[in-house]
Amino acid sequence: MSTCTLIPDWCRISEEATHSIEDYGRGVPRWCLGCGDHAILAAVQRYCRDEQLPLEKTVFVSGIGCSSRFPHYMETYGFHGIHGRPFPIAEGIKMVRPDLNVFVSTGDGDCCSIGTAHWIHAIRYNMDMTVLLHDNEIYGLTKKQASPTSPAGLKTNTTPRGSRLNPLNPLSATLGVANVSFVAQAVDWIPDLLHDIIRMASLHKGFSFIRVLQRCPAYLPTEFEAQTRNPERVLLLKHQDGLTLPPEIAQTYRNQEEHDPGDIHRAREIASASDPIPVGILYHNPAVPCYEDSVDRDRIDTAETTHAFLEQEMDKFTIWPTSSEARRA
Amino acid sequence: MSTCTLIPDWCRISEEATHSIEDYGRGVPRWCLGCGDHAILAAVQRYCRDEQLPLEKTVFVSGIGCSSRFPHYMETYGFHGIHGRPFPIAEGIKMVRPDLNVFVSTGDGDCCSIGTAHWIHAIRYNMDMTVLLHDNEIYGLTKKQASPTSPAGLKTNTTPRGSRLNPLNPLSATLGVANVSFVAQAVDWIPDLLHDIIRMASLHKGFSFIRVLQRCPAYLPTEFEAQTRNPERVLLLKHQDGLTLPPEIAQTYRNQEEHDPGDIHRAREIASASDPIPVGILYHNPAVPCYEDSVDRDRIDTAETTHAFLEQEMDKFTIWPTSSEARRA
Amino acid sequence: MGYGVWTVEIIPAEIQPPARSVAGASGNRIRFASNPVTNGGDAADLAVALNEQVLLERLGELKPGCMILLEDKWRTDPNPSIAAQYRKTYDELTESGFRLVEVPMEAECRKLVSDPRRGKNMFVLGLLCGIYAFDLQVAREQIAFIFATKPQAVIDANINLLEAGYAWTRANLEMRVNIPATKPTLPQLVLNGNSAIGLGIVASGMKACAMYPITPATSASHYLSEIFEQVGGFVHQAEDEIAACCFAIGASYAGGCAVTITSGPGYSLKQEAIGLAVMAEIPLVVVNVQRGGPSTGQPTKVEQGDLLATVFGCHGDAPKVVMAAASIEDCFYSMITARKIAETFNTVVVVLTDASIASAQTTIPRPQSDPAWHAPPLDQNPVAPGALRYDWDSETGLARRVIPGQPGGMHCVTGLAHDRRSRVAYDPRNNEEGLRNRSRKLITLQQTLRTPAVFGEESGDMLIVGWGSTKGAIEEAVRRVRAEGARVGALHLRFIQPMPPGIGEIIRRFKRVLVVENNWSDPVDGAGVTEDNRRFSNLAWLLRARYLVDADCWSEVMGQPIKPSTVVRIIRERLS
Amino acid sequence: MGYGVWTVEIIPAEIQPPARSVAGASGNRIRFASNPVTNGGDAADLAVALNEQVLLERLGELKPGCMILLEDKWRTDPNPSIAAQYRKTYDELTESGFRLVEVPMEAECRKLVSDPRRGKNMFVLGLLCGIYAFDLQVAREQIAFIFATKPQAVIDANINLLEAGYAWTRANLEMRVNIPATKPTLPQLVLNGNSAIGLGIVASGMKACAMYPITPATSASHYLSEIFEQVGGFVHQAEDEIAACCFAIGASYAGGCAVTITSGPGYSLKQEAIGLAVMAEIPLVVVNVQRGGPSTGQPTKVEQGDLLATVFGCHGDAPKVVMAAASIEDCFYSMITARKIAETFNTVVVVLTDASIASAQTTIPRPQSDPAWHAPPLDQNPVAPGALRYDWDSETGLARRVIPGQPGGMHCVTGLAHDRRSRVAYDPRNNEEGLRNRSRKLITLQQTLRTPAVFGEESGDMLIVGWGSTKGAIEEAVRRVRAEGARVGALHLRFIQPMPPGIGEIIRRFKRVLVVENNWSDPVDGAGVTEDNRRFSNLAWLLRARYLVDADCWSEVMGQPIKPSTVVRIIRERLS
Ligand SMILES: Cc1ncc(C[n+]2csc(CCOP(=O)(O)OP(=O)(O)O)c2C)c(N)n1
Ligand SMILES: Cc1ncc(C[n+]2csc(CCOP(=O)(O)OP(=O)(O)O)c2C)c(N)n1
Ligand code: SF4
Ligand code: SF4
Ligand SMILES: [Mg+2]
Ligand SMILES: [Mg+2]
Repeated sequence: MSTCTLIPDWCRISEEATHSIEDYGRGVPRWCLGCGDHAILAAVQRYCRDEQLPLEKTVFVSGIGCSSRFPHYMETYGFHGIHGRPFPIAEGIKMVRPDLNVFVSTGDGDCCSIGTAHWIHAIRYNMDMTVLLHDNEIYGLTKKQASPTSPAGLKTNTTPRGSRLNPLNPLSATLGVANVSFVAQAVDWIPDLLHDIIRMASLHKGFSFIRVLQRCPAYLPTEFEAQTRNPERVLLLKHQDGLTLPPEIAQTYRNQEEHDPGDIHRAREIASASDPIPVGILYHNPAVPCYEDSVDRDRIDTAETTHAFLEQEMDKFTIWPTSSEARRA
Repeated sequence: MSTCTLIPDWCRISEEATHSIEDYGRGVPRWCLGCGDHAILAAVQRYCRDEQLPLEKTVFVSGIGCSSRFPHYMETYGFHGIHGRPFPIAEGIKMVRPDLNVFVSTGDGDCCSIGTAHWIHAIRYNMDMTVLLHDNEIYGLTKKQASPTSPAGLKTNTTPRGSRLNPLNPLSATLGVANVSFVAQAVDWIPDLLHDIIRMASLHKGFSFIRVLQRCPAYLPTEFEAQTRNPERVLLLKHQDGLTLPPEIAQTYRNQEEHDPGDIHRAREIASASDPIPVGILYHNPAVPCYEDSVDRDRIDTAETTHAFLEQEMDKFTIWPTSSEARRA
Repeated sequence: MGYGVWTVEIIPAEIQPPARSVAGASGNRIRFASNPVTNGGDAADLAVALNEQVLLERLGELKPGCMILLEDKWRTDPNPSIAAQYRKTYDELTESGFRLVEVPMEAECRKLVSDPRRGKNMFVLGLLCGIYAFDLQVAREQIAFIFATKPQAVIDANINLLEAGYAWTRANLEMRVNIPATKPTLPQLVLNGNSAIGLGIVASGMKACAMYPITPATSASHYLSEIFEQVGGFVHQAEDEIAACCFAIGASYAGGCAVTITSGPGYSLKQEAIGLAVMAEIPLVVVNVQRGGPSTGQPTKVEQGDLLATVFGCHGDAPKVVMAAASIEDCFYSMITARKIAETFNTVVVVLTDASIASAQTTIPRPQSDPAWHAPPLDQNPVAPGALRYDWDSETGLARRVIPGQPGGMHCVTGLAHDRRSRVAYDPRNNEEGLRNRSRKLITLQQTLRTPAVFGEESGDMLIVGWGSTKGAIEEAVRRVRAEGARVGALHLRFIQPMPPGIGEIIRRFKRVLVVENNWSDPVDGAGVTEDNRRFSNLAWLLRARYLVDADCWSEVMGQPIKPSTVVRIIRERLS
Repeated sequence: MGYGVWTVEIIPAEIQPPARSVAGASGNRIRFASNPVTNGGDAADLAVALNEQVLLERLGELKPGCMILLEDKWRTDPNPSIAAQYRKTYDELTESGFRLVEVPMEAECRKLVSDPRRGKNMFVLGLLCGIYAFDLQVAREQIAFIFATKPQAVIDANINLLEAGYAWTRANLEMRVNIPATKPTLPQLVLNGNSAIGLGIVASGMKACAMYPITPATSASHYLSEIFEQVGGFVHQAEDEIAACCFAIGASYAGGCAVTITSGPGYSLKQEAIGLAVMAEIPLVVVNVQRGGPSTGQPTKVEQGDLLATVFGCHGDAPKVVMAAASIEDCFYSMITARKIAETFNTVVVVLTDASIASAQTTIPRPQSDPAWHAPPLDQNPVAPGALRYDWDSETGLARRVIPGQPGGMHCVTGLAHDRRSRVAYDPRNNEEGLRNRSRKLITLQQTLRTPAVFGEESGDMLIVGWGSTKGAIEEAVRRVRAEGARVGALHLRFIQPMPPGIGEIIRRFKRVLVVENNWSDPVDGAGVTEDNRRFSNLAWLLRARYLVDADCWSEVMGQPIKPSTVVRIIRERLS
């Protein structure tokens, strides 16, 4: 008996399902109680289960930070790299192995501070991967220093008299970069939307950038308090080409905007807003080509073809013992 | 006798003038014949003369590239640094010495490739400096590799079958970053506007970003040919708060738009356009605070005050020989 | 008060290790004595544990048979598996010979306060005051001092807990230890190494610090961020380590002398920019608070693995000064010395410390502040016409410093090969001249260094050579083996590049040389290890190469400070 | 055809040096002989100059009294100062003993073509064919071959110019030099070092190259960009060197073995990422085409200054394999060896070359392509249940490689200290185990290396030790001094970390050891230089430290390949 009609279409559970949510988890996450990273992990694992992503064909890549511990908690392949460099590592993987599902987990320091150059260029490369920016607006792992997304005036260990700068807006910045193809914002405290956004991001072929506003109770315990309490301070973006809101969600969060993800100008305006917090798909352009597709993947290369090519290439540099042969190339 | 009424107000030559244009130059530039960098150098030297910038109070900072040789050709202080890092060097200078006039010359590889992180963060710091992005859409010094701003399909030494990616748009990217305060575009072949834009940029207190489309006859001889030939393919931005067009220019370049530099949304739209090439001030917000101003500059620190402070600070860690003194701190 | 003391915070490496877990142990190691204490010492004589699990990974740090004061509440925990775990561990530890004393900490505290979790530490302090016969009045005064800004009720509650602990000891425990305090005659500072660096930076007169957060270096910048602006200084948190280093270079070029503070991975990233400062002859102080490597390694753990990367890590010939702080006190003074050398020699000075002194606290004699410490004021005097930027002195290799704002001094510094006017010059002569003078500066500095004093025997069977944070432990070990009659001396290097004169002579006075450091070396008896392939420890490479002495090395990578007793053991082994 | 040949392009360091300027000299140095030529040689026997100015900076490269064929058109230049300059220089050079022959190149060419600037080179070729009695027919055929895609008129014009030059020599010059060509029996490749690297990468079976442009490394990537996709490879120009290195690491992790190509400043930037690959045991090939340093230094010039930065440059203990290509042929084969070692040992292999072989061309025997060169196909087989990612073999230190896509092999690699399952583990035991096994891999590799053969005397008065590109010049020098009776041998190192077995033994067979390299060392007789402070050349540090031999060093930083005659001079000096 198929149960397909009973569950929303994003949830492709069927009799063939062989992996449970638990199958995707590994170990006990070492995040603080109440840390938003737990919710992100849960949403990702749920999505993996829904899609039945093969464990061995999926790679989670990260940098360094609390959030970058993510791959350790997935029973897939993982690459916990160095601070700020998850993107180039993920790009190398995807270029060589377009058959793999590639996810990137990165923090606001990892991505928007030390990793800025790679982030901006990853957008431009538009390789097919799903990116979760765990934006807790603080350096968690190193214990409370200002991050580029920290609110102005925030007192941290490196800004004891308050952060001096307005925060960088990762959405606006992303939307300014050539080849941008998918930009969304989610919040850790609305897990269903988080899940839906991850799903849409993963279905998009290209560089799918999701900024997740993530609570860090350890160092910014009150940062999103108002927004978690008051649904009015969240603005849901919906559209037939974007997010369709589950009814319960639509009822709780009345603040909604019909936004066409194809409209980059409006997307940039929305991105600039922080109160209410926009949640949903800001921008989506399925037509942007992927860098990895610029290579001919149809050819079959074997030791023999390589060998033959090498001989042919060497011919070009060869001087043969008799001068008439010199012209063979 | 004052000649002030006879010359445009941007040209503050007066009897007090002590430096001629030649005074600002040093040596013979080692750029190719017809290289756009010559025009940029000329415009900057002219501006320096107009403003009579004191040679010893002015610092030109650069990275590595053809364009980054710039400081060697100015008879001011100069810092020809390492590839991609002119911004942090300039920031360190300005933070310690806000009394200095700081200019940055950088290339499209220097700024938009290896220097991306510093560029994006320099925008956010919004320190008072004038930035010239010599955008020739190619790596000049290393002899013709694709740069992030190279047009798609361009054949270079690293992209022999054509560049695979759409170019990064430095204007759009800059306009996506928090604290952006001044963004303009100039072209090397309209020297008067180039000069005027440099002047407006320098007068702005904050991070003034000028992208100069710069011809590289050595490696991209035809890149801006059409635009240099046909004034219709340039769009001049004018506004009472922006550029006022000299009459000869206004007559030659009939394609004009009244654009309010305070309008960031329209600025972003304009930035996206490449044909016709927008020239002028895209965005200007004089209200963004400068990072260097977050420090109290009024205090006077002497060896004595430092000494006194050190004593006071050590008191906090001190255990005095008798326990009653322990509470002195 | 009046004790020598050394405390080390035990910080879990994970942000949120599971409660009651082995990995979750946080706490404090305290060593104290009548005399000054220079290191964290060996196994503990006494442990206090709020749960039994935290003990498990750290039994090696306890003396056999040592007393353990253990919170007893877990014995009756409602969760039967926790209670069982407790009993099992209790029994095992008792069997292993530890003297376990169950203390009803929670129960006793609950008599006085509603949330005993927030008061237990005071109760424990009372327990310890009872055992060590501390003057309770001093403790009371200190509590009042620490909570001076809090309501009187808070002070009272804490004093009550203290007294309750004291009373409990007196009523229930036999053990008393009397460590006589010596009355200090001079004021002392209680500092950890990172605060000492912060304070030293202020004392040096530097005015700019650029950094990017990284454990265990960051806390130096935290402290500096709090105070620096009060003396006209500034801490810049840059977007990454490369930017931090370049910002500092810019700040130094513009007239200050700036410092950038980092740890291993950040140091690797700065290599290129450090080369620029060397090439352009811009003063720069770099602090590397080493941690466990390679790569991200062990961020919170102790290691001295970056010495060779500091000396040799930059492409091309980039001679820089490399110093290592041998103590917490040294952290303070090395900042003053580093700034002075950086500005005198117009070059890069790297100061190496490590996690073992960065976060350990001790008392040091309060420095006598000296006006000569501070940087000179900004020079904005005109430069004489015709003066050359790099007027390298043929004797010393030193060149003038010219600062923007100085009329007539205009020039363009560059990382390219350049001539004396700082113009790009690729010809062999100019290139050779630049390399020669930059290298010569180290010779000049070397000639001014003093041969370090040998600790212990001036000649004999074995010389132990160390550098950086291990000084206290090595010298303590040497003291102990000498007491057993061994003819051993110790040499400790603060300057590693250049190395002070006279080292070779000292080395040759001993039959054997053993380098002891906290980093990797192939063990001399490891499988397949031969003299042809053995990878030596960092300093051993340098000593062997320079003095052609068959310096053996012993090193460990335990993520912990080297213990005096370990050094004692190694010396005994190698001597026998 | 049938000559040994070595050509070096002379490229001005500036993009646009002024015309007729000293800095503007561009050209070609050609050395040829009956036998194979291994280096650029000494001073020139013959020079051709299109203006007199380009000669000025390079007189040291001309043999005293050598013949200079000089374009004469400047003598009558309409600009009187140019004409005066020409005459003055002409007279001075003649006085200094050079044999100047004025050749009316422009005038002769103008008889045949309208724009003589585009034809002069053919005319000069004709001149040289006349002097060296080359077979004009071969030259004609080669012209036809090179311009095969051009109209016949172009071919004819060029051949006419060639013949005109030939005729001019025959009519006006006495000088004839006959260098007999040996008939080669095997096919030869004409290659420069960077093309050899590109070709070697293809031969190795690597499929990904990530790079960021930097002189003098870039041209290897240029060549690879042109051909790589035809064998399923890909060249990624990354946004910077750090990204390039990480991209290569990702590509290797995912199943290929990738290479990243750079020069000094880029290598410094990659240090941190290289440490990650070492720590996580991911195969990676890094090519560093060295250039003049430090900092931006001399981008187009020759130097071997990055050896110690390669061996020691990364924070923490990051043991990697370091090889150096000793010739252009080596550039090809070292790519194949490097890929194999990287994948066998799951580690980083750095191959050092430098500007002197990167852009010099020579003939090498055409390699016999071997299927064993190529990388094995992607392993996607299931991993046995319970298998550990780092199942370090206790003998060899080697661990399995597991590639994404392999069912059952799922794990998370990390740059943090980790256990055998690749889980984060900070405890001392796991940390020590990882360090030990990563270091042991070098021992394992070392045991498989062959002791390099000594060139020249097997024992005697002096052993010259070199590495990398200097092999040809050093061995030529040794050949010459041996002919004078000196008892000298030469040892050349291709593997520098680990160093092959048997080196110490070789060294001890000689009375003195002199390391010759192209980088900085304080001259032994420099002012203030003592054994206590001398900074040795790169390889000298390593040999001294390992073999405790008082290895002297001689090195230079002229931005030029070391000349055989220079080495001869140094050997003679040190032996006397
Ligand atoms: C090269 C380098 N620099 C600095 C660090 C120290 N470091 C580790 S995580 C981190 C930032 C963490 O902040 P974020 O990326 O926002 O992640 P979070 O912990 O908040 O999830 C830093 C600075 C490092 N490991 N490597
Ligand atoms: C760390 C480092 N990487 C690479 C280089 C080589 N390099 C010098 S200039 C340059 C790019 C030049 O392009 P651009 O910035 O656009 O300047 P242009 O020459 O076009 O003015 C590169 C890659 C270098 N000097 N240092
Ligand atoms: S410190 Fe913050 S981000 Fe890190 S685990 Fe704790 S709550 Fe989460
Ligand atoms: S290569 Fe291009 S950018 Fe460089 S100097 Fe020549 S024309 Fe200008
Ligand atoms: Mg964060
Ligand atoms: Mg460019």
